[in-house]
Amino acid sequence: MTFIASLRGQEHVLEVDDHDHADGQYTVRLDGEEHTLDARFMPSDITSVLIDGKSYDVDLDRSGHTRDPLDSHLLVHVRGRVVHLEMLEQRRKRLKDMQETLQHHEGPPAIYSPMPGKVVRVLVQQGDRVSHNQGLVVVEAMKMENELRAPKDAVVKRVAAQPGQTVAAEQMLIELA
Amino acid sequence: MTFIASLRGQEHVLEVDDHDHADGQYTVRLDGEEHTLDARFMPSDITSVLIDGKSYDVDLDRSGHTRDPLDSHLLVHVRGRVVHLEMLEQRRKRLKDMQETLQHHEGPPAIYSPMPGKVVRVLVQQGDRVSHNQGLVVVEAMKMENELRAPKDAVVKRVAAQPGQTVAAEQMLIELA
Amino acid sequence: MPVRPIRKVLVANRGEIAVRVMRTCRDLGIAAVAVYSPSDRASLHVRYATEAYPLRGPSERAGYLHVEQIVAIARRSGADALHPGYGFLSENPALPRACQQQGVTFIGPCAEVMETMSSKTQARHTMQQAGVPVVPGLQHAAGSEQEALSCARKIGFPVMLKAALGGGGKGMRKVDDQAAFSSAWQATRGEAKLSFGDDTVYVEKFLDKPRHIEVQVFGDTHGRVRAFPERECSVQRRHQKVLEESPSPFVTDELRSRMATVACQAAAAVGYVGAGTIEFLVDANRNFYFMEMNTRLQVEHPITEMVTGLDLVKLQIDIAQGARLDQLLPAKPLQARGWAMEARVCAEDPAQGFLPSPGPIHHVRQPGGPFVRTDTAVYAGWEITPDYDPLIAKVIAWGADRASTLAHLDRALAEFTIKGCKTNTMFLRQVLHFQDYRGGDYDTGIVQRLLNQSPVWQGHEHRKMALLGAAVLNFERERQSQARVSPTETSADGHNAWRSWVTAS
Amino acid sequence: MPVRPIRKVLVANRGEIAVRVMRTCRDLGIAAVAVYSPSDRASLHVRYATEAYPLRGPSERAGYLHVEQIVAIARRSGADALHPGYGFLSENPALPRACQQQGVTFIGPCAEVMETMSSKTQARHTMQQAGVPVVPGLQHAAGSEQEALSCARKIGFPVMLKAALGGGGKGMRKVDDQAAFSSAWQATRGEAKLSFGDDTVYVEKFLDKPRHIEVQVFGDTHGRVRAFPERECSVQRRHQKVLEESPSPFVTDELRSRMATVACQAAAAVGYVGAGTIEFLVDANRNFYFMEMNTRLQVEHPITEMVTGLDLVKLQIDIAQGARLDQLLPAKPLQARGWAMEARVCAEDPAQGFLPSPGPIHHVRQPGGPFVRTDTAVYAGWEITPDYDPLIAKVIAWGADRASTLAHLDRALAEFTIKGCKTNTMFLRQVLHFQDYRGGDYDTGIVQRLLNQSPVWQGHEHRKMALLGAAVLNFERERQSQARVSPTETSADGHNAWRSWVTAS
Repeated sequence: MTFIASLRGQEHVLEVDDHDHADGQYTVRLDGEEHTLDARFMPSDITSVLIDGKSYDVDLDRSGHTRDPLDSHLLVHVRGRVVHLEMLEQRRKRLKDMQETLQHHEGPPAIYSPMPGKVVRVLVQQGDRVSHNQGLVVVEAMKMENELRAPKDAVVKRVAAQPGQTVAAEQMLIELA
Repeated sequence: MTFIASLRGQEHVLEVDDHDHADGQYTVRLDGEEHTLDARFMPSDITSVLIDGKSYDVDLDRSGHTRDPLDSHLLVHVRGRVVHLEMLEQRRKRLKDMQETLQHHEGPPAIYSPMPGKVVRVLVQQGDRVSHNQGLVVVEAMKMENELRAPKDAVVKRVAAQPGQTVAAEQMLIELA
Repeated sequence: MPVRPIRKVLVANRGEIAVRVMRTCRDLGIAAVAVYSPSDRASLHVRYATEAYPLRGPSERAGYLHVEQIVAIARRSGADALHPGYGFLSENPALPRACQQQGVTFIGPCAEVMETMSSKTQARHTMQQAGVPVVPGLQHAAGSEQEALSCARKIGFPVMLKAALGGGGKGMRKVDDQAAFSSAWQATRGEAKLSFGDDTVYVEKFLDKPRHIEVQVFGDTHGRVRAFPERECSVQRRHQKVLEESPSPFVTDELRSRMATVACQAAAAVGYVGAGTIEFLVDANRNFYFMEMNTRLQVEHPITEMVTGLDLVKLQIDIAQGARLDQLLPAKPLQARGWAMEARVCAEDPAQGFLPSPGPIHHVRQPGGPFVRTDTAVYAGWEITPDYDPLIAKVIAWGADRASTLAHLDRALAEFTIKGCKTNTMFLRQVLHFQDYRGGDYDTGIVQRLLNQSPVWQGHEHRKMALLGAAVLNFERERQSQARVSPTETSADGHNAWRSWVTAS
Repeated sequence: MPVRPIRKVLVANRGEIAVRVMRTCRDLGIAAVAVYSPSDRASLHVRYATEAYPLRGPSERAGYLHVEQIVAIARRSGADALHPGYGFLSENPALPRACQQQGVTFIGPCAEVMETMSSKTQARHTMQQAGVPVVPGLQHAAGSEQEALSCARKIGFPVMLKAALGGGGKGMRKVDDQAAFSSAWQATRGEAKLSFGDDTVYVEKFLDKPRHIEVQVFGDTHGRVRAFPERECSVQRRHQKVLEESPSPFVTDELRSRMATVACQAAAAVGYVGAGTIEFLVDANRNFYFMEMNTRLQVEHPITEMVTGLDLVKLQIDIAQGARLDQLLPAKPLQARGWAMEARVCAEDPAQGFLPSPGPIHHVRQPGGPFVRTDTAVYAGWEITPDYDPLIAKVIAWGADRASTLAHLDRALAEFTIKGCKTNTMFLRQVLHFQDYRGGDYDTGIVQRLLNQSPVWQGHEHRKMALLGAAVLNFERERQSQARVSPTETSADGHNAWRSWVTAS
């Protein structure tokens, strides 16, 4: 099985051999270079990996839109360091690239709540012209207010949030045009 | 749903009301006396119960032959105490009683390994006459030797274990007659 | 004053601090009563208590701020006493007042003292009268934005806007110039209202990168006051403490003794009873100014417990029952034995600007081994909701000296595994490894310096391992999803399917 | 002797003690090398190490007992030093000997001293020569059952049969009369062979209900020896320690000072280097006899760490690098600060005669809060196999006095949740609540007295709650099984199906 990864803007190809892994032994080619791993899978996406005698706990967090099967963002914790990367199985990656090509190069921008919380203030109205970085809506979670700002100069197409409203992570709050 | 429980030789009837429990509220009649419980189920068979304002963590361990759907032995931990009890849903209980009636009043006695381990010594041979409490076989687990003894005077019908053999919990080791 | 023995305590709080207080109750054979809002039904403080009663209110948080309701539960459950923890109602004088009216012993100071001290403006005034040095600023609460602004202009920008009833770093904002004043004024009032139920705000001179050092004090009902070894709390982000240590590497014996004297003087001036903390700002020349007094247990009290061997919650309970400090504490001045540090583990994502990160917790491995303590209410199967403070655990370490304490804390943080939310653990370890922290010479600007210097937590090492490890895990994930369910289903219930496979393997 | 600085340590052990040693390695910035048998691949010591190498052998346990293989791995991995932990090869002189030959620093005494002390018979002889009092018995290993029996007759029954290379309570048996001698002789030899790879057994006078009190000593390479505050280890079941405390409530200052002197005398007599423990039997008149010396770290070393603030593993490593005790320790005699207790949590079922209880661990909640420490290698997702010792965790508590220490330990044990195997936690709490233990006046007969007195852990209280709680849980279980799968399937994969429901709810 082949995976395409992107790390700090660079693309990497990872090929995992397909034969039986009952003994925990995996052969992985990273950009052509072969590695032999002894891997054991722990609860909660932690993998214990031995490679050339070195022991690593590789701890994966999905960091993006977890409901999207084509979201490939991963936070990987290894020995006190966090590595951000994207990784998708080859065919999924191709599917994703196709979808992105088919879509408009830039979809209608919108403001999503980055976490579950409560809308405290809505700072704009439908039809307002807003400028890059202008505060649009304030969402509160865990007693911290978080101001969400405009990603670019735009017009407010629709306000989908009301003060006091409880919102889920990734819920759309304001549509821009 | 009705459950039949046995605790220290005494039988108890527990009726749990069947309506919706989405709010965590349960009405349970214990031998006719009604109780209202607020229950939340935690991982691993721990239940947080509030009853008349008192808070209890009720922590269940199945203690018997866990693969037998009619085994009803439970170890219940509550506030630093352990209660041994048996409990089965009414129809299962009836099924179990029927099975027991159908079976011989006492089946052929046999010696089972009480835990996974290794047979260290077999102290008897086929055909031996053994007396009540006589050591038959020694199983070792976690570096402790455990001698298994005859439950009554009997004759060794079959030896199913050999020294050095690894055995599973509840595996038959010696058949008596 | 006649004092009833305490046999049952209502803990008017939640989370780690409620559990912390109940632990001492258990040690002392005292029954503990929990109160809880709807989403806290399965929280550890409810399970840990001997009794638990639901709170009602218009919002998830409101119940914990409802004085009458809580005191009524105390009465109804037969609690002799009430412990407020920190945050919520802990510094609201209405609570001790209601307790007194209902005959429930309040574990803390009386309403009058709390009133004086919990209003930052009144506290400043009282302290000045008692000869305690204070930071220049407005003597009273700002009646209007207009008045506040004019004061700010007088003492000169930058200034601090602070909620009069604030504390714990909440409800504070630095304002750099007049242009930024109006929006800061509104935001501070908003947060003040949200966090403390009161939007009174005052103005104070902003000291550039001071040290934030505090002194724990205890007063008894017999007029004695004692000071404890200081806590260094300068590691802050957005005015929130991140990492504390005791003693402070900056404090000399001479300064320590001066601060202890002034702290006792401050507490004695108001006839303080119970546990309190005098927070000082200390400048580079070792001048120190009274900033505020917290009239309750601090989040960071465990480091004092580690260096003194005393249980501060037990001391609170003893004093509430009328015990004398000279019977509870040794006669000679309390000295730190060794060193202690506390790291505040929060459900937030340092990689996204410390965005709150609530979520269902599905795996926990708590640190252990020598010289490590963990205070938390998190457990596998519990869910962190967005309704409350992001603080989910405190990891505390002790050592014979500062360097070994730092090593112990770093080791403990490395061991701590919480899956289901993002945490700031990596960031905390980065602070521990930051040269300014290791050297011990730092002020409240340290976190900003760290954040400016390097995109911390972003790893450069171990990239290869991250790629290889992610590849084999993704491989197994794909194989499982192909074997069992269609891709769409996998991604829908995704995580759980994957987990049960791992468990079953 | 030229000593290399230690930068990498191979830990020739597994379980909690391997993790314990690696924790100090981390603190000191020393790399840790793990070795593991097949079923230990996912064990915490492998995950905690910086490097890990598999052991080969005819049985699961054999690898950990294979001197050449382990020392070869040390060499190959570039480890400067080897730490043996306790158990396994820790008292086998072949290990330090092989280390010396291969140029690996052994963290412990030299082979000759270990040889003397690990043979009980030789140790007795050496101690007698050094003027240290010993228990009456056979001066040498029994050559035959015949000889052993004749010695037993001479000193009079009851006697103890002990494995010459035994320790940690393993390989010991009391024999009450001649009739029981033969089977006891065989059983002891069998266990000795199994546990220590040598079936040499000797005979000793059985002291009726003595106290078992031990003194930790350290010797350095410069001829100094120091004694630490004593540990009381009389709470034993089947000669296995269950619960230890420091100091001992039975030991007076006068006795303490005498024991410390004799312990130093014993260690000095063999030129002891590193950490060792002199175990004494103490009778009701406070006479004490040398029983054995353990030439390695004890399981219960954390209680000494709690009352002294010293990291004993760090001391071991320092001494192995040639450090001087007078630089590592304060000049004045080491005194216990406060009190400490340790409880040994084992995977065994007290309700079934302490039957071993291996199993897959699916939920863990570790104790926390003030004055509590946990040493364990258990985590949710790991499986306890039947191949090793049942000790899975140590819970340690500190307190200013004995009563508060006891309360802290009781609280910590009550908090400790491990699901997937049975544990003796409830039994440990029963000991803490047993009047003889609370009073502090107890001997090695305490556990039997407790077991005789009441069918402990069997609860009479809370029966109603057990019934009601079990009923609602069984109700949900039935409902789920009806909704999802046929009854037969439920019972087949039973537990997992139920668990995923709970997790998903």
